[in-house]
Amino acid sequence: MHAEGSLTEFRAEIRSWLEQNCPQEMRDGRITDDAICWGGKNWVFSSDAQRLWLERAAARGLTVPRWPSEYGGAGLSRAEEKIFLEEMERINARPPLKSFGISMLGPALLHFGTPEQKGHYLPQIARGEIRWCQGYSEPGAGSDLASVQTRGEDKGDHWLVNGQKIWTSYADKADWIFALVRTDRDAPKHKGISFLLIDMEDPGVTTRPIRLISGASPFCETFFDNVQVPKDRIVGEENRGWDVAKYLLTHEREMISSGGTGLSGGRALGAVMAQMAGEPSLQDPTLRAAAIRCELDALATGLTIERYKDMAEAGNGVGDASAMLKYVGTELNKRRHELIMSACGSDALEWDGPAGSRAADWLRTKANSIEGGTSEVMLTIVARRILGLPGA
Amino acid sequence: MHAEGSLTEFRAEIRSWLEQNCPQEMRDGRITDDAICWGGKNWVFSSDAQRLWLERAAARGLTVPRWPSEYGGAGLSRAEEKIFLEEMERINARPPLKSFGISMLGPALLHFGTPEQKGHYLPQIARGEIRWCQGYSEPGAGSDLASVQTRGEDKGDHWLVNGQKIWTSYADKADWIFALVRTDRDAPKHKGISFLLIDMEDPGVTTRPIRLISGASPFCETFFDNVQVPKDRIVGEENRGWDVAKYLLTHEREMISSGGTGLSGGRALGAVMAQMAGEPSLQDPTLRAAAIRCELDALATGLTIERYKDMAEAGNGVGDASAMLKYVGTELNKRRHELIMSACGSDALEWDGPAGSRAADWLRTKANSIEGGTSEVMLTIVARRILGLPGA
Amino acid sequence: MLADSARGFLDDAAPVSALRHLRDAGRTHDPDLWQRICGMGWAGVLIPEDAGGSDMGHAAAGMLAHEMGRTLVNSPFLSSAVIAATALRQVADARAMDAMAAIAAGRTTYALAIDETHKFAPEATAMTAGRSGNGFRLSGTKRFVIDGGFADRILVLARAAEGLTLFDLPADRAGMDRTALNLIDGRDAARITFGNVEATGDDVLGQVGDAMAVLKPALEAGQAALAAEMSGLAAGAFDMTVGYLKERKQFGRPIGSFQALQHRAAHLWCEIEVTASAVLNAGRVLDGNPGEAALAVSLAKARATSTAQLAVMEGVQMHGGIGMTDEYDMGFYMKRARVGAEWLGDYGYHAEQVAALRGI
Amino acid sequence: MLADSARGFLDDAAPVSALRHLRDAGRTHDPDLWQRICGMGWAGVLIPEDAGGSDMGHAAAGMLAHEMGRTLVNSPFLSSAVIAATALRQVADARAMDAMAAIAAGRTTYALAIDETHKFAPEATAMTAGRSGNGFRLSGTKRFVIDGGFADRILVLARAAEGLTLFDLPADRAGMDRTALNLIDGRDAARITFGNVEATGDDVLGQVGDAMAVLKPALEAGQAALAAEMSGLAAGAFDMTVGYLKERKQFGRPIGSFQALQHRAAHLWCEIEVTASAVLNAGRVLDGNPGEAALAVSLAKARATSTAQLAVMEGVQMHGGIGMTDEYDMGFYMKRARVGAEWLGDYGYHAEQVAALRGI
Repeated sequence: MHAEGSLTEFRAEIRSWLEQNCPQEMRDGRITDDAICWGGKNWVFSSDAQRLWLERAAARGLTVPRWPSEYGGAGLSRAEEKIFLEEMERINARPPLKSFGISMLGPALLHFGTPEQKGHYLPQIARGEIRWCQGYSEPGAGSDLASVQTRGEDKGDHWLVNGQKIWTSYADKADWIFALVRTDRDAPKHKGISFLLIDMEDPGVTTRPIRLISGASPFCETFFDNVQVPKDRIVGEENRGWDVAKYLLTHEREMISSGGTGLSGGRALGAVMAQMAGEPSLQDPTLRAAAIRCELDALATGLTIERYKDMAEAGNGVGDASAMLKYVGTELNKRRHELIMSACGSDALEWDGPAGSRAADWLRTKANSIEGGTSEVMLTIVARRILGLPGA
Repeated sequence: MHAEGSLTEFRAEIRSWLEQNCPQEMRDGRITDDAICWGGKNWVFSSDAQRLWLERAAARGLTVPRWPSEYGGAGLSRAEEKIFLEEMERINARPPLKSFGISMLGPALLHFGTPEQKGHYLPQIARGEIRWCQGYSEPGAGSDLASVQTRGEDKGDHWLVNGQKIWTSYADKADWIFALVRTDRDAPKHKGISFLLIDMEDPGVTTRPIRLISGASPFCETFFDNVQVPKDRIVGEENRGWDVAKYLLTHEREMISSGGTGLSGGRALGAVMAQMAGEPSLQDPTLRAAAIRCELDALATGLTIERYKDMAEAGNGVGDASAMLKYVGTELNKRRHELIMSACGSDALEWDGPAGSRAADWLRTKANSIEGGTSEVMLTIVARRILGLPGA
Repeated sequence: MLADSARGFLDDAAPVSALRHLRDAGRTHDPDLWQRICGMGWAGVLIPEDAGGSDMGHAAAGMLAHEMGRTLVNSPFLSSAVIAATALRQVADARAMDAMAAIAAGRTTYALAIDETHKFAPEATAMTAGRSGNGFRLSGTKRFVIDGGFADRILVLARAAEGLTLFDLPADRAGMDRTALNLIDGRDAARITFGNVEATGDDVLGQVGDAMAVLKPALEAGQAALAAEMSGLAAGAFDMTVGYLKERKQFGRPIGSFQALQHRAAHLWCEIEVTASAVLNAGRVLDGNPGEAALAVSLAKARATSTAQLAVMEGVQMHGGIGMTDEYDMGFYMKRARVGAEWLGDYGYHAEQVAALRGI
Repeated sequence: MLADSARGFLDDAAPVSALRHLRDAGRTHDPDLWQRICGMGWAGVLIPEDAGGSDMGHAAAGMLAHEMGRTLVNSPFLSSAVIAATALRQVADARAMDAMAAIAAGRTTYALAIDETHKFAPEATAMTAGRSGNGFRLSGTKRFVIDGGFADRILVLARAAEGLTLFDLPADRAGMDRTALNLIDGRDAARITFGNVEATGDDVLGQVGDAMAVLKPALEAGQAALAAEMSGLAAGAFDMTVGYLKERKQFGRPIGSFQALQHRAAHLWCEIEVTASAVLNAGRVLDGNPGEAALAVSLAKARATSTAQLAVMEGVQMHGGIGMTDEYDMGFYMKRARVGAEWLGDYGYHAEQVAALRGI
């Protein structure tokens, strides 16, 4: 941990680095999925600036600021990372890279991976060279993620994988998938699963996009037909993949939860709504009262995410409380988009009109409280594991 | 059923009767528990007008307008009853008599009673000569009303009753109690209960008031110590008392549910709140928005109670839907009193101040969603019996 | 009885899949379906028998709208058979009787052009109807004209020197520029720009400067029927959800056996029942005491809006991932609920109407 | 550590049963308990070391208030040690330092007389402070003066010709007529009538006409500590409820195993956690950046009000009949939550503050 003085120094240093290295075009504050570089073998940069920004940030370790430098990170402390993010926000910089490798697989590899796996995969993730997707859910399993039917037969030097995954976001664009596979059919539900890394170019892997009520979606179905997965592509122990999955779910929940809050310095929902509606301020008293309540909740939820990150840093960990963050954040985000739709009125009801994307954004939020564990599952986790309420 | 024309005649007739018979003092619109005559052996009339009003109404059958005239009623149809109530409201008349005999035991006796029981008890109830209380709940049983421990041993010509009841409203003022007693300890929970009528003056019956968070309350605990109950004081068959209890609970729920709504012609909540607060209109936009929503819900709930009464009249019965009416009405009443407390601000926080009764009223509403079956039990009834959702 | 036969007809002629086919074909209106509906006599439900209608009244119209809401029927029933028919009926001169006869027979469809901003606010109408000789020239833009992309005639609200005035114009009148737009629920809505459109005194429905005498009853009829449609929508989404709760198994049991979902489903059913009372009451009051219907109508529309939104939100959430897929019908209910929420005044608008009428 | 020792002390010295005994004895204040609390040094938590305080700051004061909220401690901590101490500290002249020393040592208690109607609205103060020679004459009535029935000194807000002015008066100043009232939560509150009460320039705290320079920080400190107290109250009620859910059996199982109650308890816990963040943040901002604390403070008070009310409503409902009995403590939590909701600005007041600061 830096002392107060050296944090001030760090801020000056990072500010100056950003000034020199973040291309002007990347300072437009756009943080939606379509504006950001996701990396991967087939990535087509939208501009030279986007390529340059990724290369410079990766070289400085700032695509994964908290990771150790040996794996391509900048080795920042939590306090330094906060400063980095504040300075990024100050100049409205886009993140240089976004990926499930950074937000999900990376933390799991850092925790469960072999030295060889860490040395091989992490730097590639940090440089945006491979793009990952996740293979958890299966058709018909819904919230019961441990209900894994995809089979991995032990064939000596490899597993032979057959089955199907659903809700694999961006599988059609990913290079690799991390997937839960049943490797022991006789063991109890949670004890026979392994966590495998599979190259999407391996023979027998196919994928197909899913159309959602919000229109085209990043979600896919992915099929495995006699796919051969070498034995060194397992994370954690054989048949203990559920431990890895649980660990990783925690990170996913934290990521989804923050969708609903924005930064505390961000713009107020009420102002956003009024502007979208083309009004000087919200005219409808009912809507205004709801917007104020949502604003209160958003500010307090943002503070809660920060507080839990600080606790995690202090070594207390977030653990099961990630279920709370996920529940609160996603329900808030749904409310927020309901209010935005109300404020925009009929403007937001035309697919092809100037505000047509509002409706797609709104519908998309309905998945927030389903993906990565439903709100109901989150509440059960809180009730059972945190509050210690008894099972039925 | 009257045709339209004869209903008009009926209205004229009842209006004229009310004009001649309802004492001026009884036209002040007061309908709270303390203003109304509850009858019974020990009743002390608050005024000659109160006595006169009871006597005249009873003579005309209008304390129980829907009951057959042979049992002291006026034999009115549902449509006629509506007209009677409208005409009562028009002149702000107090009801002449209120009692659990009318609202609860009476309907059960009409349905399950022997001719002797009907002929004996119903006219006394209609004339306000005996006051009843109910003995359902027992300590520790809570929502599980069938968890009856009070025992009735068969002693040939009588049952010997021992045990304890709780939440027996006004037991300290009642003449008789109708109580659930376990008469077969080996039968399944719901199959060994009988529904007995017990004279509170019988040796071995004692009662004690319960103090609530809202202060003094109508609730009591009632104890039975070797009470001898003659065999002809059972309603329905031996060990089938649960059928009677269920029937009666339906009536109780309907009664509690209407607490939250008031008549559709009544004053708007928002206006009531503003007046209580001493403001020309509600100043706080948040509070005003909540008051409007509550008003919408109250109007719609009032219409729903009317609709279900009409359906019951048309022979479709209310049945399990009484659980819906109870749930909706009581939750609404709680919201309403929360809003009234907010509107009154610090005025309502002083026990001894001019608005001190507001706090007691508010606290009292918290019992609405517990007594007569909790909201949770009501929701389960709706889910299982109306929606047909499966058990665990 | 009416409800049963309506449901039987619609299950056959216009299940939710019909809306899907229409949308997938890139269309927003199905003239054949509308002819079949007219064949059932529904277009004349509010039209006098002299004009070929069945004159069954607003309670019956609400019942039909409720059933159409259940399966998300895409038709100009509200625009033509409820709103336009009620407006024309307020005038009921020879021309209006002819127009009603044309609606009842399915020969003419109408749309109401009233909104000018993103919200419903008829009193704030800015579109002008300036005097020009014996007639008028209309200038301005109307938005969110439901069924306006294909309707034969348009009812247009504009501001004349004498006050708000309602015009009944053919949709092909020179100077009217229509842009049809796809709404998120697959329905048709148009933006219509009026560039000095000429209108005569004959085009005025009712009196110049007194649009509300004609429009207020028409709006109330439309709002009540829309509330009924939304209560039907809520019931349809709810039935689908309860069916799913019974059939879908997770963690080894039907998900409908989980108490938390049971209580939420039960709460939702209670909301639907309470809203149904408000909707039925609105129809009854419009039939029995039309001059005093404003409170009943706004109560119904406000409650129906809230209830339908709760029903579709719970519907999607309880269906889990499958509810989010376009293959599943729940998304259609969600989108239609949102459009219904906005049309003819949103929750906040009607809440304020109730507040004003109840002195809050 | 501070929290643990505070909890240990309070479990012994001031459990909820202490409030019950006080109430049953017909009393609204326990001077012995207050002396013990002062002995712990808590009265000096916001007072400079020079004046005998520990100067631990607002985060620490909030922590203590949180723990006192857990067991519903009835004491003048907020009135004296938070609000009055913060007001005096803004002035910090010799007299103010003496006054702070007297608070820290437990020799003097204070109350804040600010409300004049049923709602908190300091800017609308009507009480007058007319000039009279070199001094003032105060006329008007103050209501809902928490701890005002026994406090030694009263801070009074009045309107002078120059603007709002804060006076620091002994409670026995001639012309002040105090009526002590029992609040529903067992606390003391007074109505105080000022009939031409004489005050000198020395009685003014801060500058004439500039009360807010002194009062605004004091109010913010009080609101933040009250929010902390209410978050503690919510946590106390919640713990009692979860304990009951685990222990109480019905239909043959612990009621805490019913999923609907589990989800409601879990939701409530989430609300409590989110509110805790807002409360902690308010203390931190008051310590670190006191000039910019308005948003953080109003956020904390608004959230704490909502959360405490949810916690007590769920607490009573989940306890069933027993929760309604006076023998059980849940009712005390419910009553205190209601008083805390109103004091120093209710939800609506603070929601509007946030709206103004965030441009809504």
